[in-house]
Amino acid sequence: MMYSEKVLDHFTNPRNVGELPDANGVGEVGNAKCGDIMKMYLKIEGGVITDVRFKTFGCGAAIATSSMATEMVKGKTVEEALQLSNKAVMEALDGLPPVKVHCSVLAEQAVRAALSDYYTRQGIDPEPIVGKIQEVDHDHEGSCGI
Amino acid sequence: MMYSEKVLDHFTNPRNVGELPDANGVGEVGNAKCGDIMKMYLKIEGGVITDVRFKTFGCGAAIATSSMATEMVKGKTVEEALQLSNKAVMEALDGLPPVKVHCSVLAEQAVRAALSDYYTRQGIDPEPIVGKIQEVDHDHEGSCGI
Amino acid sequence: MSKMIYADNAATTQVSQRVLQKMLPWLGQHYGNPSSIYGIGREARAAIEEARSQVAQAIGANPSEIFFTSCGTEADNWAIKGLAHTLGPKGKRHIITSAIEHHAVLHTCKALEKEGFSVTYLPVDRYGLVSPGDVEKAISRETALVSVMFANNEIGTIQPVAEIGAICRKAGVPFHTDAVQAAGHLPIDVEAMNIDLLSLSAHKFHGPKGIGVLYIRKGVPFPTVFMDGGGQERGRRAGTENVAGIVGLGEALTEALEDLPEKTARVTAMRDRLISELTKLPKSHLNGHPTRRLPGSCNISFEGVEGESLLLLLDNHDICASSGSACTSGSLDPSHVLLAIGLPHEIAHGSLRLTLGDLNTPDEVEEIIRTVPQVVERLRAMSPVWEKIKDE
Amino acid sequence: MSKMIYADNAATTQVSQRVLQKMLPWLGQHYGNPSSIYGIGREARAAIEEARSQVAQAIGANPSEIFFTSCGTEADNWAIKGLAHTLGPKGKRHIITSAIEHHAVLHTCKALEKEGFSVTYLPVDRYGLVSPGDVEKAISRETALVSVMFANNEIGTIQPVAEIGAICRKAGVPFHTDAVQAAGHLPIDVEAMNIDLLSLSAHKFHGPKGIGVLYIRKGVPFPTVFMDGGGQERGRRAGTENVAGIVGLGEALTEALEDLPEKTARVTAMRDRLISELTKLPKSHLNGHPTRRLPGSCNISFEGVEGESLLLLLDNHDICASSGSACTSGSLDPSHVLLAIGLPHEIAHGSLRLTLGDLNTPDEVEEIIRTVPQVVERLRAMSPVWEKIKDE
Ligand SMILES: Cc1ncc(COP(=O)(O)O)c(C=O)c1O
Ligand SMILES: Cc1ncc(COP(=O)(O)O)c(C=O)c1O
Repeated sequence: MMYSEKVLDHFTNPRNVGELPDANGVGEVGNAKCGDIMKMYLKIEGGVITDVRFKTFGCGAAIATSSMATEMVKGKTVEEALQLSNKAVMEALDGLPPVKVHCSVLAEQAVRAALSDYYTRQGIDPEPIVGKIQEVDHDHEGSCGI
Repeated sequence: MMYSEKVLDHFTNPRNVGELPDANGVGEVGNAKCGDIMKMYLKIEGGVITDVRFKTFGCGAAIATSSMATEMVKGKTVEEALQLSNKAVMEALDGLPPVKVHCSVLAEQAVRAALSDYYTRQGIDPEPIVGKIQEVDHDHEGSCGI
Repeated sequence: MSKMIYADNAATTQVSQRVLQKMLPWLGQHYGNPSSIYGIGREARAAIEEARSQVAQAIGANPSEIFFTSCGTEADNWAIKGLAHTLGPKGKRHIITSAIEHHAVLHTCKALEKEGFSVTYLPVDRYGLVSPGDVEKAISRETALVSVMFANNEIGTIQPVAEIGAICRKAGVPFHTDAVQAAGHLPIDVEAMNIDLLSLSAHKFHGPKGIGVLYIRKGVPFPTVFMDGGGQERGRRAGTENVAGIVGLGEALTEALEDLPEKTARVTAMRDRLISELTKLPKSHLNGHPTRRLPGSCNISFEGVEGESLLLLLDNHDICASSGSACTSGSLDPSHVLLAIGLPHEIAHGSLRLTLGDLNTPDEVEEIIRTVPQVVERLRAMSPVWEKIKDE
Repeated sequence: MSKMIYADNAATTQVSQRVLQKMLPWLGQHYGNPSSIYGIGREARAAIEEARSQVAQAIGANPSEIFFTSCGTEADNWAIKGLAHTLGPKGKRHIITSAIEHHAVLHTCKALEKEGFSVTYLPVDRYGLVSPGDVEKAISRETALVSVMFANNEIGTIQPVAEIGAICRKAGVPFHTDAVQAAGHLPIDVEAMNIDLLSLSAHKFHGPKGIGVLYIRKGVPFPTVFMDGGGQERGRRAGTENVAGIVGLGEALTEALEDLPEKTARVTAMRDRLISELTKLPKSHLNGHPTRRLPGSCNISFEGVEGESLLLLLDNHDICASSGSACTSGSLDPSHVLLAIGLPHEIAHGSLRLTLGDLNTPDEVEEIIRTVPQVVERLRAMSPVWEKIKDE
């Protein structure tokens, strides 16, 4: 199992790490049992993501994909951010080992969860726009497969 | 599988190798299929083995045990020669690898076969004295176990 | 690389200079096949027999009871599959092992389950100890063998091997122990401990990778041949012998046992300092038994952080360590050992294994003690899990 | 030892300087476990993957189809037992092989017979050739695999592998070939030759002892795991990798194939001179095929002498050779290969195998040509068998 230089860089120097007190979209996905939880904070002004932060409990790939995802949505419109795919995150990181692909899925889901929260706060039902998000589950008993 | 120095010496410089035109006891044992044939020539005068020669087709141990057996019976009385055991040959050679023990049996048998021939030539039935000898068999189909 | 701190001696160790020097001729001019009759063949055969004697002496066995294999894994496979196949046809289709064995044992048992054998996986207590009483209770008339490891690779816990051996002996059941982590680090006496079969592997005690041993006590039912072929190892294990590896194994085991008490004292002191300092961090816990553990073995869980990221940051500080997080292995479940001693998944994911050896220095230990807290704090600062539990 | 003439390259070969140099770092500072996440672990992983690519390229395979094993014997065991166990439960309980395989194949087949598999041992002609037509006829709906060696270790005969491969492909039966004697000495292309599984071993081509490869074509039924345990070799072959050995194997195979046509021409010329001179002795016969044979392989029977004593006398002249006499191996029956090509026992006992390599020189060959007749004559002079047959 080998990480690309990009993954190691984003792991070692994660961008946009921390919390955002004035965030208006916050999402958390993953599962501590599985060893990965990502929490994403978005500040959205006029339909544009003006600031973003994340906190992640997880492996190197989990941290790197979170970091990369924040970079990829910052400054983007909400609609653009909704297009963010795990594949795009992976490509931006020059790939991930096969066993780590689920981390990129988690990063995509974290962004969608935060956007979902944003819509909810706006009084808009997020599901038709964002789709169903698998919420974070700190005590779930199911499997860790994503 | 490792040979002792003594075995290697008797193999490399076999004593009493050859034929004995005036032998009065000649025996051949073994089996070409099994890879070992020993032929022993004894010259017996006044009940004493005054000269001895051998010819052997066989492995290093077969040649060394033949050579050692000739040394051990030379100058001995017929009765003493009859006491020669494969164990004594083996000990005189500082031992043999387990898979080669049969060669020492063959050497013992070769001496007995020659003595048997000697008795026969004297008009004496050898069997009560020498016991039964497994004669050489160039085409036998049986197993090679001794 | 000079300042690298290697604290993963349970994963593998560096080949010692003395061992390497002894191996080199067998990778050079002395290349004969040990089955060959001529000089360089006989030499190689003699070198193998010398190594066999070294191993025999190290564990109190007879040279004729020592069989070289390609690794610890092969020794485990041979012992367990071999005995199962020898005794299975006689109605003995039950195997007893523990829940915290190495995969070389566990996956071998799983493979035998597919063949119809039944396997009892004995539980362990929170320190990772198997109860000899449990072994006794599990033995039935169908039991073909008991296999309990000597010491655990992840948490370092040393099993009551002699007690288990005595129980098996009384019951007439062959007792195998995977001593891959113990050999070269703990005294082993197959007689006193009633061990019938024992696996070990050179690379865990400054020998080369890719060479191991299975000890098989004379008189126990002989495991069916695992590696069929030529007549090497007295017809029991085929394949041209890895002469250099065998020579290296013998020398490494001999060297490891020289001054063992002194080395053990030194390594244990370093380990204990590591444990006492690192468990001062909030919400950190030692895994394994506090005293009945391998001299160099330290395994600590830090709540709120995940193991792989811990290792990667330590690697950035040139510290080599390991973890019970399954992330490293690609599976998503954490170590079966940590789960078996009762750790919840989320805590098991945050475990750090530091295993010291006789080449480590107190300075290195201090450096680890300075670095680990920094790294843990850094990860906790970005952990949404820590955020929730830190004040609990 | 400087004047020693090594003419037993089929038994094993000397590790080349280039190979040894490439191995040494992995026995030194670069000792990381390839499964470890940190620097020296990743380095070791990368070195293994480089070697895997070297092997793949050498035989026209994909790196993902290459699995490292501990020797040729393990590769043979895994291929044959593994496929039998994968396909046996599906009703395929028949194996086809030849009468002249190495024991690593034959004894593996015998072990499977005990498990209830049926095995066809195809006969060979007087040159040691398997007939592709015989393979075709032997294949039935129950056939799990065909295993026919690429080239024979005793008599050097090269089998019609591509023809047999084509027949197996057409019949949909996996085709395994033991290429332990061929790899590094003959061009191999698993695509063109329709080979599905292939075994090789480093020590036959100037690599180290104790490391081999099993090639397994993508898409053929995967042999069940032989070595159960950790996740090494993508979960297919457990055990901490013999990194130095693997690196050595990769480099040795690459080196062996460099300038292969030139080396082959040189070695073949020496072999042919050896054959033509030594068969001038009365009552001597070449064993194996006159031309379809391994470049360095010469096997001659001398009537009236026994092989082991021939070898010992040659050893006294510092010539290393081998024989088909079973005396060396401790069994009393001569080589199954020599019997299979129709030699009577007594002649089979008197065979001499001289196998040349690219390190041999024409001068050495001349020395052999001078020495062998002396030695044969000396033994014949004391042979009661020769006494009888010399004038026939
Ligand atoms: C044809 C053949 N197959 C298999 C083997 C076994 O290889 P290894 O000794 O590496 O196990 C050999 C040589 O010993 C061989 O010549
Ligand atoms: C307890 C235990 N058993 C078995 C093994 C397997 O040994 P090897 O890697 O030599 O096959 C290991 C280490 O990898 C181990 O720690």
